[in-house]
Amino acid sequence: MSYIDIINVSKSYADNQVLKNISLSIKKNEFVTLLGSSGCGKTTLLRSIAGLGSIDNGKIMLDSEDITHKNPGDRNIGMIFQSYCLFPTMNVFNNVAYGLKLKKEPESKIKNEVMSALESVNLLEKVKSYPSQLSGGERQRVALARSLVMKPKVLLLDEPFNAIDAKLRKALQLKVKELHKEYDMTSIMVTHDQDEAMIMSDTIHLFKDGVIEQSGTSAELYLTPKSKYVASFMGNYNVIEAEIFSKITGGKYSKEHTIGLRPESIEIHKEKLEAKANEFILSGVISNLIPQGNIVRFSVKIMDEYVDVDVLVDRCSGFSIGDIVNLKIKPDKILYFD
Amino acid sequence: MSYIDIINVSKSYADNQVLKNISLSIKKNEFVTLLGSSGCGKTTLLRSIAGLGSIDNGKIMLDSEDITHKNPGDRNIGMIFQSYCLFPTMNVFNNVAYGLKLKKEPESKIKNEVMSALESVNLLEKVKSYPSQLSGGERQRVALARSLVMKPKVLLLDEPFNAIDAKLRKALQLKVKELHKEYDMTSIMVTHDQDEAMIMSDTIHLFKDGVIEQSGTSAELYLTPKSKYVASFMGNYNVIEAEIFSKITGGKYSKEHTIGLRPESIEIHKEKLEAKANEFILSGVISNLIPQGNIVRFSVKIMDEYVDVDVLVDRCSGFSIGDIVNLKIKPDKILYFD
Amino acid sequence: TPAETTEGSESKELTKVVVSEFRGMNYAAVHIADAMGYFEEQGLDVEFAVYGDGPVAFQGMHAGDSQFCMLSIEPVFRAFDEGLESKVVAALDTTRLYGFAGSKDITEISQLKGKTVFAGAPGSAPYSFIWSILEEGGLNPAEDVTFAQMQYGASITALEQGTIDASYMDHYNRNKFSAIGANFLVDGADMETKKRVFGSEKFEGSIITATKKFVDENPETVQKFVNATVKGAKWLTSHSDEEVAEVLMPYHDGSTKEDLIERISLIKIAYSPDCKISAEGYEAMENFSLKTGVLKNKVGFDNIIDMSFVEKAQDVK
Amino acid sequence: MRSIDKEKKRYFSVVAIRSVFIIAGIFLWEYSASSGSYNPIFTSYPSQILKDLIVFFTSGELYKHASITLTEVFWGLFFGSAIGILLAIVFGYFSFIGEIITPIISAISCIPQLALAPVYVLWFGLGLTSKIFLAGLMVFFNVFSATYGAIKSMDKGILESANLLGASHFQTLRTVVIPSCMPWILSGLRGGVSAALVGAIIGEYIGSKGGFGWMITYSTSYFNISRVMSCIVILLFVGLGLNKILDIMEQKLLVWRTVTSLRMENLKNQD
Amino acid sequence: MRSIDKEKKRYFSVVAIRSVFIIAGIFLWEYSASSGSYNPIFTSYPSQILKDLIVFFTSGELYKHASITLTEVFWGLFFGSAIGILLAIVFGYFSFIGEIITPIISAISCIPQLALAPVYVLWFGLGLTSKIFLAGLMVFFNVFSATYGAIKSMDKGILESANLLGASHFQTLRTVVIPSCMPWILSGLRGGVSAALVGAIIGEYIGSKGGFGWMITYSTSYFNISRVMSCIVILLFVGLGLNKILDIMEQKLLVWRTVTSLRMENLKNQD
Ligand SMILES: Nc1ncnc2c1ncn2[C@@H]1O[C@H](COP(=O)(O)OP(=O)(O)OP(=O)(O)O)[C@@H](O)[C@H]1O
Ligand SMILES: Nc1ncnc2c1ncn2[C@@H]1O[C@H](COP(=O)(O)OP(=O)(O)OP(=O)(O)O)[C@@H](O)[C@H]1O
Ligand SMILES: [Mg+2]
Ligand SMILES: [Mg+2]
Repeated sequence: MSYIDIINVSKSYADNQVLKNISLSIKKNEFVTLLGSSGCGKTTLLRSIAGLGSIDNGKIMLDSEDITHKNPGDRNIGMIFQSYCLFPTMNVFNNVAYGLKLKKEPESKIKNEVMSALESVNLLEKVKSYPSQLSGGERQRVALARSLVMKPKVLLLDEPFNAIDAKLRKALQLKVKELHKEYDMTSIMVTHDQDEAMIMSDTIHLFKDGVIEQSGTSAELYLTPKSKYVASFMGNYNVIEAEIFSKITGGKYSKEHTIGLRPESIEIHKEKLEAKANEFILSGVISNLIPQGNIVRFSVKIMDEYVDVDVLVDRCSGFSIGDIVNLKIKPDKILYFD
Repeated sequence: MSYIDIINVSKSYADNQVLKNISLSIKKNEFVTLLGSSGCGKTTLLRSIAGLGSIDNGKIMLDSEDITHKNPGDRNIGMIFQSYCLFPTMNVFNNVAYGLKLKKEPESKIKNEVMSALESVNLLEKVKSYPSQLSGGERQRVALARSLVMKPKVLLLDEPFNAIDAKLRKALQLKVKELHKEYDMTSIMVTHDQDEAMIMSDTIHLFKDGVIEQSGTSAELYLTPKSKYVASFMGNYNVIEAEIFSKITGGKYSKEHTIGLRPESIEIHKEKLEAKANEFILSGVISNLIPQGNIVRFSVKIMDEYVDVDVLVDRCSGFSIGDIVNLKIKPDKILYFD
Repeated sequence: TPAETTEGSESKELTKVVVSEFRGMNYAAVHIADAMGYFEEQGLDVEFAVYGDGPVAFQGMHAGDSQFCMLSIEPVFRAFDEGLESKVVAALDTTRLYGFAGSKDITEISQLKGKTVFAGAPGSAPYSFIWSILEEGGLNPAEDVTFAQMQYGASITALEQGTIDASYMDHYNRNKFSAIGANFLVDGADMETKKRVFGSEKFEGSIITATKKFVDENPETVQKFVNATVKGAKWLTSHSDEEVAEVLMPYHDGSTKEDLIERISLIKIAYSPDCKISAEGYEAMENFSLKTGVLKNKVGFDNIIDMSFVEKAQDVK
Repeated sequence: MRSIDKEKKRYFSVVAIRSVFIIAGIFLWEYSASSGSYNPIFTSYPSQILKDLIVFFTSGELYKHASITLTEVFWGLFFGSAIGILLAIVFGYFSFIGEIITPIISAISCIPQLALAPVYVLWFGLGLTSKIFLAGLMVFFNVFSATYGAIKSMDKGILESANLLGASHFQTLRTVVIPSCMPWILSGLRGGVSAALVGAIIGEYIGSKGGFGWMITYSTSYFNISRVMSCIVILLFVGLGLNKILDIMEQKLLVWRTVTSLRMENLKNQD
Repeated sequence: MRSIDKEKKRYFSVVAIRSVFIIAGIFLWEYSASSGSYNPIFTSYPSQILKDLIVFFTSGELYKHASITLTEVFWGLFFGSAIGILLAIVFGYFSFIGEIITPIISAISCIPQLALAPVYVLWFGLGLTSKIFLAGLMVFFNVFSATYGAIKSMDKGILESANLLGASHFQTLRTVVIPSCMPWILSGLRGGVSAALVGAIIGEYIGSKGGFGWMITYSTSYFNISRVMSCIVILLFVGLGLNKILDIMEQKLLVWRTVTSLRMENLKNQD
């Protein structure tokens, strides 16, 4: 049984159709991530679910009820806005306490809940500051606390952590996940951070130009992308045209599909290698080497092509720019796109 | 010879001292990243360099000239604001063209440069839109284009990519790096994305509470953090107190230092292992497994402690939650903190 | 209506009456009647409403704001033409003490050809007066002079500055005008000119009026009001300037006693002792209004003047 | 296309409903006057006003008085808004001076100008100057306070951006400050239009040789209420016309702005 | 601490310099009048005004007239701003109605109220009502347009936030709309203070039983300029006092706001 149903929703701004007949089902207590390039309509969709933007066509159902025309305030939906939208006239405490005060909760309860929310976003020192006196990340955390303290049935998060440093972000991701579980929330998050999407979400919906290109768990999207777009969006896939792959394999590859190769699926060796059945062995020169935290990305030049190969930082000693290396590509690691 | 010198700069907001006697030297044509937790004063420092905020004490030198009291407009500094600060009254084209128009460049040149800047941030379709009609990421890209088109001598970037999807972000990072080199810029970037910092910067300065905790290349900070704080900030170090490490190694560890272990430096095996000299072998149970793009992070429970271990996604088949595993920790991978 | 009489009531409740006026020295008799308690004696509780201008006060009365109105007679004529019927029940002066002052270099009316003069609001009594004076002096007012319109209070400034060359002047402001060296083209007290202009020395222009309807429906109230007024007029004309000034003080907030004495001494010659309008005076007023275009048709004494109350009031002690 | 059509439709229905209101009001007025529920001498009534307007126009008097008043209004608006905007900007730069002087300006704006008639005549005589001064002064109060308020509430960030991009003070003003304060300046100007008209008329009350203010006093004292009303009707139309010009300016200058409605349903439909 | 001291210092120097200006102005006036460079009868001069003020006060007249005018001003301010804010909010909700009616309001604000004297007298009589109506009307124009403008320019985002957090229309109004429009409402009220004073005085010109407007007309007709000036001085002080109250409200209500200066150096020093 799905909890939120988005049925054939369309929306245009003037001539620009942002949502193209989108349909989407979200189960109760699911944590869903919307991924997609900047400007593809993620915020627009979230706002439609919250009831903040009108839609041109379609229906939005929540718990089997048509809420398309229901007032946002009556939906029990919480939203963390991309631009925070804090109340500039209230200090941090009052911003966070706002919703609880409206519910006429007892003073002491409000105080407790607000303070514990502020504690979990690490803002206890700023209770009395006004939004104009906060740093970007602090503002985002206030926005987060303001929504979380309400424990809404449905939580919409529009890039909720992007101004927060990695360390605190981890903690907040956990916190949100925890609340999500504890209060049986159904959450929809927009993020540009693939790691975040993978860590947090049960299902990822990948958008492209106002339609959903692929939905699935993070592993599904990562390991079996349906198209070049998904592949290039999700990982750092090497996407190689058939012709070129054929060329660099010395004609060994003869199909007509464009292929996708995850950089970490390629083995890199200094010694000469023997190709087993269906395996490809390519030899090239390391042209660049970019440390990326726990991995190092080698850019290996094969004829005129560059192929990325990822190696854990601790396994890469001994390789340096200019070295001749051999890459081994196993057949089951190759993805074929039309 | 350093190009930008920040000498003993302090700054307080009321009782809150945000910058505590900071000194920093940046060489010409260097690409520097400021890292630090949210609210630690990164924006404040950038604004001081740009001349936008007064400082209480200290001096800022640019190219051996004291610019502490120089008008921001006379510094030839470009800045991408954390909150974009686009001109709401101008459309995208005019926002980007603003600086060039002030320089009284010829019409056609302005048009060319603006269009090419907009092309590189992928906003050609939005030339006529006003900021209020753009998505968050689109706004950030306009802000980026507006500064880049000016080719300033010094470029300050305050979380310039955080609202942009990973794919486009990569391209923009490259573009910025390219311009940085082409126009001999000196760039200072704030980011919360460690990968971004590592990919782009020559030097990273890590802030903590208004002082610089450690400076160095990304590899230095990543591989040889000076303190627990740096370790926990930079990677996803397992930071384990001496006592506990001693306990889980069965008393084999006897020093008094807290230790740091990068998750990818730990080998994970199903089979029993023999410990060589100084090596530690710990055995535990996989309690969780989080896919993070090209790696999978295992959380291994050893007695009552959890240790993170990273494995490339393609090397982790065969492991699942509940499995008993053996971890091998090589002595040279261990960092000791006071 | 507030004018409802409460005859027979033991506690002798007073009938409330509102009088609208454009406060000036001319209406002193009524103020004295009020100050001396003559209205209360008659069973009236009088309240004054001061308007910025006579015609507006008059309209206020017709709109039901007040029962009586004190102003110059011209607007009453004019309104009669427009269909607003009123009855004039008493007059408070016997003649007009309007004056006309020229600037330093103007000594003759004829010198005003091509000049700018101030004559009060168009259509007002002073305006008609100046108009006639100019005609008298051989000018065609419509073409030979420009009538500037301004606040009365600004006239003396304008005259001194040379913005205007001649100005209407209330007689009681005479000394202020002489202080700036103005020439009196027509002195307020100069009866000769006045006779020529008005056709009579008598010109009972400051009057008390009420709507015809009110007079018809509340003759007793009117009678009481007039009784007190006439008594006030008698007191006024039989006491010294100082005594009068003393009594009038509360009605002239912002004026000192010296100011009042000075003004009273200047205009007391015109105070009417009996509040009557003579046939001769009426003739002069009507003709003058016709001549200056305030009136289009003759009104007729009986249609607008009702002297019966004043007549009866003469014997009241 | 679609949304433009919607816009147009909305606009026309607004105008239509407004017209219906006005026409209904006029008919009610006419009816209640002719049915004799009150004496029409005090307020006149539409058909009579129309007749008088025709006379007013054909006699050429309208032209004469209108040209006087409109000249005053025009210059009053011009000087008042120019000086208002200028001073607001100066005080925006030198906020210290601003803090010193604005209370004085507020206080002065509390003086009923009519009371200063002698002073005005003393300073400016009876010519155009006094009316322009008065109209200008009243426009100034409106435009100054609107502009100064807007500048004080401006977003700092865009000033900083402009400065970093190399804009001089003057360029920042022209390209950033004035455009982004424009909504408030225009609203100040709207107040200014009324102020200019009222100021000019009051100026004419204080002293004049012609103009609608003169005409109104003149007609009032002759109980010629239709003429007073004619003047008021003309002033209304002048006001409407000037406001229309401001509407057009608003449409041209404020394309970048989205207007907020407090109702969620309305907010929703605003893209 | 430090920054509070700085604030205080700044405030005192502002007040000091302003006082110096005013006192210098007064001396100049006194001097030029006593040196005979113009006839002081037209404008009076400070020492004479002071003398008159003392008489005015000791005679008890001041109290009498002040209480009349201030009552009118108070109620005018009250009704004018209440209705102004209310209507602005209503039009904020029903923007369609707003679009229909605002041009009518603008047009009406172009009518010089003085010209409508007969109509007011007809409608409201001579009592307090007509003055309160007039003062209130003029306050209304100011407060309405300021508030309506502010609502139209509000940030949509915070309305949406409030709504999502469960605020009803009324709660949104009270907790979000009014606080965030407060800078503009207060600036409208500042204009309203002047408008109320001027409106009350003009009302008294039309017809009254007392008050400063009455006093001014009366004194003017006897060329008693010192008294006129006394009244103006008192009105100035009343205006200053009311503005001071607004200053205090501003300080209390707008703690959240940072004021922008156009000068970079000033901007810099604003934290
Ligand atoms: N105008 C202000 N008034 C008072 N305090 C301020 C003001 N601006 C910033 N601060 C405080 O100064 C500290 C540093 O702010 P800054 O914006 O430099 O942080 P930051 O490092 O950029 O953080 P973030 O990563 O969240 O953007 C914060 O604690 C913030 O609350
Ligand atoms: N008010 C508006 N008027 C016109 N176009 C708009 C408006 N708001 C958004 N758009 C356009 O709609 C598209 C989708 O916007 P949306 O904000 O949903 O993008 P997004 O997916 O959230 O992007 P981002 O990741 O950059 O935030 C964008 O191309 C944007 O330019
Ligand atoms: Mg978005
Ligand atoms: Mg920051």
